[in-house]
Amino acid sequence: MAPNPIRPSAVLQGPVFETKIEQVGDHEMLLNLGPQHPSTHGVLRVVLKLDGEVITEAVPDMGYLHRGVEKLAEHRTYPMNIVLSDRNDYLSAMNNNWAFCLAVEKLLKVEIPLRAEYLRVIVGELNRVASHMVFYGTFGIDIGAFTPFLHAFGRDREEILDLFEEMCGARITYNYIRVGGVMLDAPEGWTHRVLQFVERMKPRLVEYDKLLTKNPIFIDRTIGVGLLSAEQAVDLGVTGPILRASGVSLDLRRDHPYGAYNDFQFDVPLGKQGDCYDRFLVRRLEITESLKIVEQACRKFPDGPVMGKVLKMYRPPAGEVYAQVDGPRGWLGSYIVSDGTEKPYRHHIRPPSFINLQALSEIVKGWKMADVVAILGSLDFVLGEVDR
Amino acid sequence: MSDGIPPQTTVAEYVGAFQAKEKRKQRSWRMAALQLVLLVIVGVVAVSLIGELDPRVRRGADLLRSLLVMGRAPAWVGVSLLLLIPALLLMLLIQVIPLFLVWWERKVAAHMQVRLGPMAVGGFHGWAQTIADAIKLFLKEIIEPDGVDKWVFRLAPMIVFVPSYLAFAPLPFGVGLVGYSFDIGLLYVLAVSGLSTVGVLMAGWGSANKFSILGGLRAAAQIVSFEIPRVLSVVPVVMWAGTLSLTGIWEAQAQPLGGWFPKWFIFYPVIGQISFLIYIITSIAETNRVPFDVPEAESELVAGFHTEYGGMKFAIFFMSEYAYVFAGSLLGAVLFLGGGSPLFPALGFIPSWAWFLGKTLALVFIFLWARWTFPRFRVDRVMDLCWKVFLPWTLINIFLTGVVLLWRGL
Amino acid sequence: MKSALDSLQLLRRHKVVGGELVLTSVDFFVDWARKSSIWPLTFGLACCAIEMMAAYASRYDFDRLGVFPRPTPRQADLLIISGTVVKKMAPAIETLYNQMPEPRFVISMGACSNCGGPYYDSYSVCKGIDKVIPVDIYIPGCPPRPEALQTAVFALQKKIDRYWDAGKRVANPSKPTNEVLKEINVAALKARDA
Amino acid sequence: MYTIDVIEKLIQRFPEVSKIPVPEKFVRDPEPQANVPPQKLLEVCRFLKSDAAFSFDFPTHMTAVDHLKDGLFELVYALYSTQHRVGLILKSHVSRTSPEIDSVSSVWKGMDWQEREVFDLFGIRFNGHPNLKRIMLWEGYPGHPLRKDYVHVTDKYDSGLEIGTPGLDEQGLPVKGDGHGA
Repeated sequence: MAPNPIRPSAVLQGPVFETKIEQVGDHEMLLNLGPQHPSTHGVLRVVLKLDGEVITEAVPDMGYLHRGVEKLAEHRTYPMNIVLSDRNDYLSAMNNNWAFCLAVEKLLKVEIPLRAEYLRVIVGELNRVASHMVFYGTFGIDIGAFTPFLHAFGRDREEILDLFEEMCGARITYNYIRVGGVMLDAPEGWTHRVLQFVERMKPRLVEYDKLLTKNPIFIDRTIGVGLLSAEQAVDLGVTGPILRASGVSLDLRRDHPYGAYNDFQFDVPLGKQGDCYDRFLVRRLEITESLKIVEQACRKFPDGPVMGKVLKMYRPPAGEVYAQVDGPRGWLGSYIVSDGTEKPYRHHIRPPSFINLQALSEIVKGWKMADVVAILGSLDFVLGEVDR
Repeated sequence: MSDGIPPQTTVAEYVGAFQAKEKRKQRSWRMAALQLVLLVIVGVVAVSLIGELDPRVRRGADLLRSLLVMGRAPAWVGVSLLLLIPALLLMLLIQVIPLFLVWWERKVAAHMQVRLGPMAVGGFHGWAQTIADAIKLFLKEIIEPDGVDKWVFRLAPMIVFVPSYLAFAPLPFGVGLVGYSFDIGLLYVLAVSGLSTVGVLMAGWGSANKFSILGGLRAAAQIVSFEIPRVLSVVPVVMWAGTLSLTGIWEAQAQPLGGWFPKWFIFYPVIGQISFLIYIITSIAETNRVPFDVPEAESELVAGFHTEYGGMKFAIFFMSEYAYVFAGSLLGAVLFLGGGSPLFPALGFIPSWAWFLGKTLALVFIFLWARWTFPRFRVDRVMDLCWKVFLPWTLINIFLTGVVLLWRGL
Repeated sequence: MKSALDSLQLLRRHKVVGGELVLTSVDFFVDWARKSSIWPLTFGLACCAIEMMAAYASRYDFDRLGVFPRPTPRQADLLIISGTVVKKMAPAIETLYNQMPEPRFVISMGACSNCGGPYYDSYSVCKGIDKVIPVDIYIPGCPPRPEALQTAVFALQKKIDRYWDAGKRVANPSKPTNEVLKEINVAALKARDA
Repeated sequence: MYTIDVIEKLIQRFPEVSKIPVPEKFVRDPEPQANVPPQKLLEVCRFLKSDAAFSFDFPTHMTAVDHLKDGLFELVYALYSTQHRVGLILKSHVSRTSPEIDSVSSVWKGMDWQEREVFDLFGIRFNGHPNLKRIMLWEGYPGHPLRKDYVHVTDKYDSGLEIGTPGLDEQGLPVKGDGHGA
């Protein structure tokens, strides 16, 4: 059967929806989890080959949010690139800035004051908690429960955004971590408000567990679904909570600490068999760990300057450098080749969501339609980072 | 204003306003509790003032009959009118109830989710929200995709909506307020509410959309298989009451035990609780609501079988869902909560139709409550639950009732 | 938000292009119904989609205005383009727009969908959604705050209420609605001064 | 995370591999890199993964850099070993005229999509790749955008200011007087 791509109206000449799977069996059906679908967290298209309810093949089709950031990076100066990096993984913009600034600081050999390092840790971990809350909410919606989304996303995350807004004026794209330190010092009493927030969150996390983690229907929908073994995960280059859910204990903050992470004690939650429930549980426990880190950082908050000695328009020497940060979705790396001018010659971003998404076509085979949505939700990818 | 700069609010003013708002908030908790108690008292007083509607209805019917006799109209006019008026009143009621239920669901859902729900439309607490929705949906463009199976696509909403009308006929709303009291009222209601499966299948197949086909097939499988435990869970009630007519069942639960304890079927030691629980869960599954909303799963099948329906066709699907919810809980109120009979004889002054409405809204609240707390089952888990859990338990329940009846020597 | 009933005027006269238009109370109720229950499509592209979800969530709660997101384009009458419109996605958005029943509106949210935003010189970004579909309301900001999105809905409600019949929406999508409205304003001003 | 002695051990095993001098003066704790000739790349990668002493079983990432002046594409592979907790960066060079290299997706499945992306944006062909098609842009897209000498074909979605549009000066603004651009 010749696959005919869906042809949009003749008026518009433009890219065409290629059917990604050619041969379809006699009793099988091609289904488009299209670019616009409530559960694809944005514009990812997955072409599913269905045999009744069971999935026999799944081919994701990306590029619907490809903004060519790596080409633009070559025409932006270094400070302008920090602004661009906010918009890649728009759920944890702080970690994006941090990855880029770490690489440039290695190029410029700049010493960052301790207070700035602590601010970076507090802000990075709070952003990780906010990103995991968005995951908690949207994963609940994928499984069918609407209320957790409103509690996690609507109420608790807004308080984190208030703290960020008070500090750097923005809710999602902060542009707060700069090369050499941090944009502004924390307003007075800010760390006290952060500690109050951490206190308020403790009873709420118990409520989270009642809503989803200990909910029998939720457990029945996610345990044993979408198994990803440790060897598969390592071979695919999957990082972050998905790798830890498959049992591989690998966390940049503990194994290769950057910034001020070796001043804090925290443990790394691990999953057992790497199914949807383990991936959910690892992220849920990471919220508590991150809050522990934020609490320790706020208690031992040092004084001092907030910005190292950096020129306004700095020209890093010719050379190349690679630095990575352990973001909420995995290892967020920044590979910069500089040629001595004020614009990077080449800036490649290691996209954790893009690489984690490769696991989808392996995990999904053989599961039902409802499980595809659960597996997609548990991979927790952000399209801005997948398509860059 | 002397130098052109508008007056700035000083910090003291700002802090003062903030503290005033905080104080108002404390008082608002006590105010809300007070208002609630006041509302209940006013409601009870108003309802008891209106009193029983049955004598008034009978007096109106006699007046009508005497008018017709005076006007020397032929006999069939009287008979048809006396049948037509209750039917029209029932139809009007069934139009209004879903409007109220949709608004109530959005408000209950919102307050469960730490937000306010419809507020701005129509002034106080957005009471006119669903009316605006209905008018807007009525005025939308009627779209028929070209690949669609024409007549199947057009008839599907009708076939889903009409049975929900039919189901209300034998359901009593109070003493004497019955559309038409059949002898086999219960069987009729359960049979008619199963008809909507045909409509759902037609909607799924008719709209030529892969998601709708999946939704339609899932709906057919779910409604048909949940029909059996729903009917079986009601059998113990019939065994105790001895009759299938709903008014008969209601009378059987009317006399309180020992003068004060209500003889409602839900208070029967083991049999009542099991059948009530299974009845409620299976009627949630019948109306395709979360946690059994597998046919129109928002996050999987976009909108299930009514993906291609917009405007008025979608409004009909939406209204029929809420009509079934109301019919299911009204039936539940009659079978298990003793219809119009008061909780304690002392509260007898509240009329029976008020009792009816209160109990039904309580059961509807359980439907709403379940929707906004539970995640969704997977298709095959729903089937397992139906065949491996509910069916055996209902059969055990019937066996228990039989044993108790034999022991009581009835 | 004035309550619905006290702004009831039985007869409203509008100076419009080519004479005068008389709106009776039926039009008032039609406008009132259309503007008090706007059902947007659950469709987000990029970072602005997160701010749109925040607008639906508890603190900013769009449900107060009767905005209730629907998953399918058939039941939606508002399309919020929240995020960067990539050329590969443009035909999909055009198909979505064509699937929506007629009284439909489009809000272009954020700098990316207004004019390409921070990606103005990217090879794969469509510079502004009005190159694809006609847009009613533009919201500046990257990403705009949830309050900005709610102000956009208020503006859309004003637009639905006053101009809907007078504006005689042009069916041809290539000429966006705001040009039609500019003509109306110019004509109305000229008529008033004449 | 990146130590020098891993590369020394590798050079003993593969003499063709050479160490890239590290600009110590410029970069703070720079990553040591090994230069591998393209024809030996697949063999070195298989050895690195299978050998117990190295066991680089974790593909961190891979990318390409376009050196227009000396007519070369530079392919960068970053690897990591979960047992020894150590990383390694391999580099190999391919000429711009005939950009061909062996695909390592048979060694690590994680490199599959990243190689497709490099093919899509740079135009470097990977022999032996199971499904070498464009991943980001659509079939029939004119040219490969990430190349330095990419010329952009303006279509109806563009505003004429895109990078690579002929007639734009270095700052990306239309050159005065040639009548092109916004």
